Amino acid sequence: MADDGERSAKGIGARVLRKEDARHLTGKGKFTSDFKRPGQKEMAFVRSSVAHARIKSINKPAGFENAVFTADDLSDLKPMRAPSKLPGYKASDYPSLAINKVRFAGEPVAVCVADSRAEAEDIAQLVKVEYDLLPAVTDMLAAKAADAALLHEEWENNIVFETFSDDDFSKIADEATVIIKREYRMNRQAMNPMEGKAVFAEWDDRQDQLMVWTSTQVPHLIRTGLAEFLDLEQRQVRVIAPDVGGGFGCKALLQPEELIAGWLARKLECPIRWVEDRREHLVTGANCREHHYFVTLHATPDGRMLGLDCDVTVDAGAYSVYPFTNGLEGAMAHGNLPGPYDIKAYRCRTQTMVTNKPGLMPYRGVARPGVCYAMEMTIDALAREIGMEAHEIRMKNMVPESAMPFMSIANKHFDSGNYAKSVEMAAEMIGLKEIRAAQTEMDTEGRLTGVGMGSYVEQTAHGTSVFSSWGVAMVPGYEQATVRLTPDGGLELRIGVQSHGQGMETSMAQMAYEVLGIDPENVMVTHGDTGLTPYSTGTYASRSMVMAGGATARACRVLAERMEIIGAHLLQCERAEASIVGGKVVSGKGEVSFAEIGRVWYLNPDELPENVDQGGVEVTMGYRPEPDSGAFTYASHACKVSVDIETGKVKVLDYAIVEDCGTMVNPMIVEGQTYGGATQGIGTALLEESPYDDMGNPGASTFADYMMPSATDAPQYRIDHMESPSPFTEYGIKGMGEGGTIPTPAAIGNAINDALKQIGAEVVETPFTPRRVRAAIAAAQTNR
Amino acid sequence: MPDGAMGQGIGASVLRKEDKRFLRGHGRYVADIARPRMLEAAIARSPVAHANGLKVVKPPGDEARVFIADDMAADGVEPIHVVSKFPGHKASDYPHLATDKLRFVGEAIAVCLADNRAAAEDLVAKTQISFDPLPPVVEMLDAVENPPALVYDDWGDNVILDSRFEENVDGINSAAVSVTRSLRMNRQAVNPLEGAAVLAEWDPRDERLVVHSSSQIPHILKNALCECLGLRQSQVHVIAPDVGGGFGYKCVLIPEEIYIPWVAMQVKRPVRWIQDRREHLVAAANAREHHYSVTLHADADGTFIGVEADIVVDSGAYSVYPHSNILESTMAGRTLHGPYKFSAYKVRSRAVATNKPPIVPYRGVARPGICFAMELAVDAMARQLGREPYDLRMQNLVPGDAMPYKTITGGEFDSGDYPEALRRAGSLINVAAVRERQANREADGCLIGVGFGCYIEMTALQTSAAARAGLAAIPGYEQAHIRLTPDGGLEIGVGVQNHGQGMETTLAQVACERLGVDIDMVAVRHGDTATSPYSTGTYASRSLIMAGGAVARTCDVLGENIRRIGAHLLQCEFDDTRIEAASVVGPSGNVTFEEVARVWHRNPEELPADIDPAGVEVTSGFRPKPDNSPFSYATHACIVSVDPELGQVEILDYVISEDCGTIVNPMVVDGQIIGGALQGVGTALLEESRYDADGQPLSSTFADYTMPGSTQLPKLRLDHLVTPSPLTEYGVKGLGEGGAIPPPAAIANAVNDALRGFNVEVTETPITPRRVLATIAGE
Amino acid sequence: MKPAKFEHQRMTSVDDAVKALGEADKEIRVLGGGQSLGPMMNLRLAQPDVLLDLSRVDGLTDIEEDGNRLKIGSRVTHARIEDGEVPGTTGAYMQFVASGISYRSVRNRGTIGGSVAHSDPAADWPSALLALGGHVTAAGPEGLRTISLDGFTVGPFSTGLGFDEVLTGFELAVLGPGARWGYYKVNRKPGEFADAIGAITVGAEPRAVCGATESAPFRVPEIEQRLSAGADELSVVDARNILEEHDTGFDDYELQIHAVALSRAVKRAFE
Amino acid sequence: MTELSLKINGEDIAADVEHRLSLADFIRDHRRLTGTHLGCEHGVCGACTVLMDGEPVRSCITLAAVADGTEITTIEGFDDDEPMSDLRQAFHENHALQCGYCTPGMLIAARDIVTRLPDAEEDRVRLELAGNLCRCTGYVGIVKAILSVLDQGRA
Repeated sequence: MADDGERSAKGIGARVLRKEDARHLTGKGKFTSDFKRPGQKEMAFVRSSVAHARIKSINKPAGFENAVFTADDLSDLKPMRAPSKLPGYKASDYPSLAINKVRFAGEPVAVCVADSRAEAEDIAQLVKVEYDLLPAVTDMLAAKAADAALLHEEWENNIVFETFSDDDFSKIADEATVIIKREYRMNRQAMNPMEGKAVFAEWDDRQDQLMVWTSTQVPHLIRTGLAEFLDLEQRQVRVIAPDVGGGFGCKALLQPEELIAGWLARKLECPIRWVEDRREHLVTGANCREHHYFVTLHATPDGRMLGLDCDVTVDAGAYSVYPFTNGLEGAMAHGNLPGPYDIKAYRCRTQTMVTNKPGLMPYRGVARPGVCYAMEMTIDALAREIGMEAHEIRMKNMVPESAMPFMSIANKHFDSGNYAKSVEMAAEMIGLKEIRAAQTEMDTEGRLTGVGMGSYVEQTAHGTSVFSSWGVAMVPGYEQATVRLTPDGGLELRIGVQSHGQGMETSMAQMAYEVLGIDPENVMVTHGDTGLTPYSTGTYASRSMVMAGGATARACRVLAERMEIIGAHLLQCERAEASIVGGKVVSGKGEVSFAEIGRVWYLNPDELPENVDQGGVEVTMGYRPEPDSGAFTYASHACKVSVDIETGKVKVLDYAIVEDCGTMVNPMIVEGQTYGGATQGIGTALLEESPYDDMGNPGASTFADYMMPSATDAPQYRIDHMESPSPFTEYGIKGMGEGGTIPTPAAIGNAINDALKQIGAEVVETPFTPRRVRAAIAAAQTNR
Repeated sequence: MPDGAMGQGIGASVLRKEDKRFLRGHGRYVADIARPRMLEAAIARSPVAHANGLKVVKPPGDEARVFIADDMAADGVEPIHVVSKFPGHKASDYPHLATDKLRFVGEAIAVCLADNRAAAEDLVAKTQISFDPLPPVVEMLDAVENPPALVYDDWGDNVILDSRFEENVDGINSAAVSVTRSLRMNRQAVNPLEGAAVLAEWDPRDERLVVHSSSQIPHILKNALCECLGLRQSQVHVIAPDVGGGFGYKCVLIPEEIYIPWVAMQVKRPVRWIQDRREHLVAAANAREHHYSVTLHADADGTFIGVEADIVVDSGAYSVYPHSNILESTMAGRTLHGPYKFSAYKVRSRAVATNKPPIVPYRGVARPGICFAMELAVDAMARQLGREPYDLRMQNLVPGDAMPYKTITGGEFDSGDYPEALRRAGSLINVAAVRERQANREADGCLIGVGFGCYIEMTALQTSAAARAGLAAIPGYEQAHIRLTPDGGLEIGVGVQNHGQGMETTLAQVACERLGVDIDMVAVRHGDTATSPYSTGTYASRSLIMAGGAVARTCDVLGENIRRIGAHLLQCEFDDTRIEAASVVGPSGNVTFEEVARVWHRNPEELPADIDPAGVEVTSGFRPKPDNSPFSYATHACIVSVDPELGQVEILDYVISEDCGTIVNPMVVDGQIIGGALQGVGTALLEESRYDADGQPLSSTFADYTMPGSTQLPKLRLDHLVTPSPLTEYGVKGLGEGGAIPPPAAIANAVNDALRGFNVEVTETPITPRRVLATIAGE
Repeated sequence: MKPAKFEHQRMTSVDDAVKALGEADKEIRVLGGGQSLGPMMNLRLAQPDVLLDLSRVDGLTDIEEDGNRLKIGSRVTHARIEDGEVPGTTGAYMQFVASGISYRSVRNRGTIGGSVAHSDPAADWPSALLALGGHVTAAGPEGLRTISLDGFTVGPFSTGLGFDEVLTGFELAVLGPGARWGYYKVNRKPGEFADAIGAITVGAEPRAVCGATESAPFRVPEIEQRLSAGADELSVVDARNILEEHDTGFDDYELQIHAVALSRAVKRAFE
Repeated sequence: MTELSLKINGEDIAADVEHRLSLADFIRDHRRLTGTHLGCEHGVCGACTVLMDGEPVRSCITLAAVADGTEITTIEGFDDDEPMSDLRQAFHENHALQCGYCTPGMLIAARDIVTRLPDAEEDRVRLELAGNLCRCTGYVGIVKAILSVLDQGRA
C-alpha cells in the first residue's frame, strides 16, 4: 500500500524518471507541425475582423478561385452540433466556416490553400470580405439586457443555459447574523499550451480512410466528430495524436480547423497541414475562465458558515463546443461552489450567456478556479469582518474525516480525506505565525506583505453517472487497456487516453510493473492513436491515471492469468502452483521468463498446453470505479506575497502546498503536475487576460500584450503530501492533473487583500494587475 | 451449410471492396511512398557465380554513401540464421551483403545511396569489385555426383539434406509392372508484377524502425529485423502496404529487408529500394527446380503398389528465412504419393546447394514438381499397360468413403471425393471425343492429345507439422482483433497480408455471416504489425482458413458482449436473444448494432451492470482441432495441339474440377484458380531461368524470360465440388495455390498423348518448341 | 504567421544603402538585428518590399572613447554593451540598461542603432540615450551628419532621420567617474516592453527623462532643475505633480507609474 | 530566392531559399531538424532558440538569409557537448520537462546560462530564463536542474 514505506523501486509510489524525456531532451519529439509529406499543402484562414456582423460578400482574389474555400464550397460539411440533455439547454450549430454571419473576431470565414503557409497567407490577405456590422455583445452581464443584440437570432435572449437550486434560509436565519456580500469577476484567458493547435490530414486510399494527425487530448472523440460532421463512417477516420505540446483543455474538443483540414485533404487529394500560430491562438483561443459572481455568505459571529447564496454568470462566448457543450461550466460551477465545506443552506443560480467572443472551453480546473476563488475570497472577507484567522474558519467548516464518505450539499459524494488537516499543515508550512508577527512593517520600497490561503476539493475521474447527469453527448464508460506480450517478453500497453506531458508513458508502465513485475523499460506505452488503442473518451477531468491506470491493472491481471497457464505447462506443474513474481512465472519447480512465454506463444506454439486461452497473450480489458461518482482530491495552498503600494505590482514570495491525491503512482510526476498547475494559477491571478474593447476587438494578440508566467513569476514551491487512498479506485488513486491550478487565484487574492487590509483595500477581479491593485488602493485612499 | 442467402455472407460472389482504389490508380505500393529527404538505394551485385577473396573499393569521395558487409559486421549485425530441427540438415548463414565469398550472380555486395536511383546507380558503377573466381556449381545433378566445387567449403559435399521416406519397402518387390522415368522441372522466377521493395526509416521519437516492405509476412519480417539488428520487438514496426503480387517470393525474408533498414539507421534518413525487373530476374530466379528419377510399381491389373524415387532439388546458394532451403525437398519426398493409394514407398530426396539464387516456396511449393513427376509416371504406366490414363487414375485414387484417410507417409486426408473430381473433369473434357478426333488427322497437321493432372494440396500448415519440419516460424493460434466502431461498423485487424486474394472482402464476408454486418461497414486492416495481432502471415494457402476462422471465433466473443448490451436494452434475458442482420433480436423487438455502439461509446449510462468490461473490442484466436490441415484437391484436364513441325504447343481446352470445401466467395475462388492455372501454364510451356556453364543467367529481361500472356490459355471451364472440411470454421479449405500445381502435369501428359504415335515423351519443363522437336527427334 | 514577400539585399557599404534608399520607389527598410522588425513582419504589421541588410557593412560595430565623446557604432549589439564593452561610468549605465532589454538571445542580435532608429516608445534606448545626451550620426546622400539626441525621437516609429539616411552610430556624453545615474523601468515582467521609464544622469549637468509614453520620451526640466539645485530625492507625489503639468495624456495609473519610475530613478542615482 | 551557405551542426549546407524564409522554418521544413520548435513567432517564448556562431538567438525572427555564412547549432547538434549532456541528465532527474515542446529552446538557453554565468544563483537563473516560456512545469524542475549543473561546475 502507498504509505507503508515499502514502496517498490519501480511500481506504484516510486519516483521513476520519465521514459519520454529522452526524446524531448534531444529534440526528437514529434509534434504535428513536424510532419511533412511530399505534395502537402498548407492552410491559412481569412478570419473575421469584426465581432458581430452579417457577411455581405466574400470575394476570392482573381487567379486564386481554386485556392480559396468558403462555407458555400464546404456545403457538405455539417456544422458541429453538441447536444445536451440538460433541461432548457439551447443547442446551436457551430459552423466550421462562418455561414452568413460572424459571431466573434477571429472566426474563420474562408480558408486558403497553397504550397507554403506564407503563400497561403498571401492569398488570405487578398480575400476581401464585406460586413454589415451588428452591435457586439462583449460583456456577459450586458448580454442579459433586454435590448441586447441576439447572437443566435432564433433564440429569445442570450442565455444558453440556466441552473437554479433554492433552499430555505429561514432555518439558519437566527444563527447566521453575519452576512458578507461580494461581487467577483474572473476575466477571460487563453490556455496557451506552448504548442498551439495543429492538424495534418491525409486521405489514405488503401485504407479508404482519412488519416488525421492532430494535437489533441481526445483522439477518439475527434475521430467520432470528424466522421459525424464529414459524413464518413467511423472506420473511415483514424486520428493520431503524436507528441502534443500541452493541452490543458483546449485540445479536448473538436475544432473547425480539424474538420476543414479533413475536408480539404479528401477534396484536394493531397496532405493538408495547418499549424495554429500564436496570434491565432490568442485571438480565437481566448476561450476560458470568464465568470462573474454575486456571493452572499451567511455565518455566525464565531465563524460557522451556514448559508451560501450565489448568482453566477458564465461568459460562454459565441458557440458551443463539441462534444462537451458550453453548458458544462455553469453546471460545474453550481455543483462545486460550496467546495469542501459543510454548509446548511445553499441557493444558487447560474446563467450561461453567449457573447461575441470565442466559444468557452474547459480549461484546467474547469469552473473550479472560479468557484474556489469566489468562495475562498468570501471566507477571507468573513475572517476580516469577524476578526478571526481565515484558516481557522476553513478548518471549522470543512467536512471532517469522520464523516467520510459524505454527500455534500451540492450532491458531491466525497470519498475520503482529512480536509482540515491540509489547512493546518499548509498554515504551518507557510509560517503563518511568523508572517503575522512581522507583518505590519512596510519595507523600504513601500511594499506590504500578506498571506493567503485557498482550499478546494476536486472531483476527478468521475464517470458515467456524473457525465450523464450533465447531459453531455459523450459520456465516458468503461475505460479500456490492451496489453500484448511481445515475442521477446516485452509488453505493449495501449490506452485510448493521450499523454501530453503527464508522463503516462512512465506511470502506466509503473502500473504494469505493479501487476506483472515487468521492468518499465520493457513496457512500450502506446496512446493517442485510434487505430491502435481501444476506445476512450480521452484525457480530461483528471481521469487518465485512475481510469486508464485502472484498466491497465485489470488487463495485466488477465494477461497474468494466461501467462501463468502457459508457464505452469512449461514448468510441468499445476496451474495453481504457478504465479507471477518479479516478471517471471514461478512455481516450486522453477521459473519461466516472459521472454520464454513469448517465444512459445509466437514461435513455438507446439509447446503450448491444450487449455491455453485462444485469445493468446493479447488482452483488452476495461475498468470503471464502483461507484463512479469520482475520487475527490483536495489541497490547501498558502502563499505569501508582497504588494508594491506605489506601482501595484505583486510578487509571490513563498508558496506552500499540501495536497492529497490518494495513492501516488509517481510522486515526482504528482509534484510536477501540481507546480505546473499552480503556475498557471499564478497566471490567472496576476498576469493573463484576454481583454476586449466595446466593439469586441481582442486586446491581446501577441505575447507582448498577453503576459505569460515566466521563471521570475513562479516561486520555488514547497509541497507536502497526504495520502488518503480512495476506497473506490484501483490502488486508491485519485486524479490530480488539474488541481494545482484551482486555488491559486484565491490564495493570491487573499494574500493581496491580507496585505492591503490596513489600507482597507480589496481586489475582486483577476488578474490582479498593477493597474487593478493600484485602482483598489486609490479607491480605498479616496474613501478614507 | 451457409449458402450466401444474406447476399453478402459466405457463398456470395460479392464484388471486391479493394477494387475501388485500384481502379482509380489509388492503390498504395511501397514505390508510391516517398518521404522528405529520402535516399534511394541501388545495389552493387556479384557479376560471377562463384568466387572468393571478395574485395570492394568504395568510390573515392562517396565512401559515406556506400555500405558493405564489413560495415554491417562492425555494427554487430547478425546474418540470417535459419535453423531447422531436421536431422542431418547442414545449416548455413545467409549474409545480407556478401563477405569473402560470392555464391551466385546477383548476390548483393554493396548498397549505394543517392538522392535518386540513377545517381545511386552511378555510385554502383564506380564501386570497384575484385575477387578470385572459383568453378561454379551450376547443374544440380553434377553438384551431387560430380561436384566441380563446393558451395560451402566446410561441408565436404553439396548436399544440404539427404532425407529418406520409406514404408514397406519390400512391398515393391511384388509389383508386376514397373515404369521408370527421369523428369526435370526447370528453374523459374516468381515474377509478381511489383517486385520487391523496401522503404525504411528510423523514427527517432519512438526509437523505432519503421519498414515498409512488399511482403506477405510482416510479423515474421519484424522478428527477423529484431534478431538481425538486435532490436527489441517494440522497436520495429513493419508495414506491408498494397503488395503487387507475392506468390511466395514475398513470404520469405530477402537480404534487402535487413540491409536497407540498417542503412537507413546509419544515415538517419529514409532509404528506399525498389527492385527492378532485371534484379528480379537475375537475383530472384529461385523457384521450382527439381529433378526426379521415379519408378511406379503396379499390379498387373494396374493397382498401384509402390513408388520409388530419387529426388534432387536445386536449392541454390543459401537458406531463406523462415522456410529454409529444405522445405521443398522434404515436402516432395513426403508427399510424392499425391492422391493415390500406395502400400509401399521408397523415396530419397536431396536438397542440393548450387551457385544460383536460394530457392523460395513459389505457389504450390514442391507440389507442381511432384505432381508433374507422379502424373507423368501414371500416364507412362497407362501406356505401358495399354490403359486409358483416366481409368488408371480412377482405379487408384483414394475413394471418398475412405475419408479420413491415413496416407502411407503418415498424413491424413480430411475429406473429399477424389474420384468424383476426376469423373467430372473427364466428363467435361470428354476423353471419348478426343479419342475419336485423334483417329482422324487434323487439317493443319497438328497432333491432338488429352492429359490429366490430379493433386492434393495440404493447406494451412499446422503447428505440429511445422514443428516436425523444424521451421523457424511455426504457426499457432491465428488471431483476429475486432472492434465495434461508434457507428456500429466493424474494424477487423488480421496479421495475414492480402495482396490480390480479396481478403478485405472475404474476411468481411465471414464477419457478415457471423454477425450480419453489411460488408461495407467492415474494414479489414492487415499487413501492419502495429494494427494487427501476430501472425506468421500469408502462405501455404492458409489465410482464409486461419484468419477466417479467427474472425469467426472473435465475432462470437464480440457477439456475446453485444448481445448482453442488447438484452439489457430490450429488457429481456440474454438467452432469449440472438444476432441477426447486425441487430440483437429479442422476443419483444430488435436493437441495431449502431444503437449498441452508441450506448457503449457515448451513453454507457445505459449499459447493464453485468457487462463484460472487456467491451466491444476483442482479440481471439483459432486453430483447427485436431491440429491437422484440410486438403484441397482437383483434377485438371486439357486438350492440346502439338505442331510436329515447329514443336509449338497450343492449349485447345482446359477444365478444372476442384474442391476447396466451403466456398466463401465463388468469384474470388475462380479468380485464384484461373490465375494459378495460368502460372502453371507458364511453368509448363514458357518460363525458364536459364544459366550458362559459368552460372551466368541468360534470362534477365522479359525479352528472354517469357511470361504467359492473354493468348496462352483459352477460356477455362471450372467445376466445383464442395466437401466441407470437418476441421475448420464453415468447412473452408485453402485454395490460393492449387491452381498452379497440376498444369505442367496435365499439359505434359496431353503433349505426350499427342506424341504417342512417335513413341516419345517430353520429360522436362518448360515444354518449349525446341524441346518438343528434340523429343520428336529422339534426342 | 509568416512575413509578406520582400526582397532581402545584402549591403556591402553604407553608401550603397543610402543610394538604395534614395532611389527606392517602394517601401524599403534598413535591417539591423531585426529583433523589432522581425516580429512586426511575422505579424504582417510591417510589409516592406525591400530590406537592406547591413550585417556585411564594415565599421558599424566599433566602440571607442574619444575625449569627451563616446563613439558607438549602430550595429553594436545589446549583448556587447551588457557584457561591459563600453567603458567608464557611461558604460556602467549603459550596461544596466542593456541587461534589461528583452532577453539574452534577443540581445545577441538586437542592435543599439536598430532600436533607436526603430523608435518604439516602449523601448529602452531612446529614453536611456536621451538621458545621457549626445548625437546620432547618420549617413545620407550628402555624407555624414550628426543629429542631437534631443528631439531625435519624434514619436512612435518616427525619428529625425531622413528617408534616405542610415543611422551609423552615436556620439554620446561621457559621464565622469563621480557622475550619478539612475534608471527605473516599470514593466509587468522582466524583458517585457516598459510601461514607464524614469532615466536620470547627473554628470556635467543633470538630465531627467520620462519614457515609455504614448509618444516620444521627454526631458523633465522641473526635475533637472531640482537636481541642479542639489536635490537627491524626488517623492512620488512631487513627481506626479510635475508630470501633471506636462501634456502626457496619462490616466491616473500611468501618471502614477511614470511618477514612481522617476522617483525611483532619482533614488537609485543617489543610493 | 537567395543562395545560402552555412554550417548546421557541423555540416556544410548550401541552399536556395525564399527571401522571407525564417531561419526556424529553414531548419525545420528544409533541413527537417524538427527539434527546433515555434511557440510564438514573435520572439517572446524562446522555443525556437538555436546557437548562431555560438550564441543563442531566436530563429523565428532571424531570417535564413541573414544566417548566410554563420554556424548554427540546433538541439540535434549537441551530441558531444559536455554542458548539454550534463543539462540533459539534470533536466531528466529534476523532472524539468513535461510536454517537451519548450525543452529544446530551454536547454539551449540553459546552456548559455551555465557557460556564460558560472556564478549565477537562483534569482539570476530565473531572470535569465525569463525569455523562455514553459507552460507545464512551473519552472521548478528547470531551475533546479540548471542550479545543479552550476553547482557541479563550482564543486
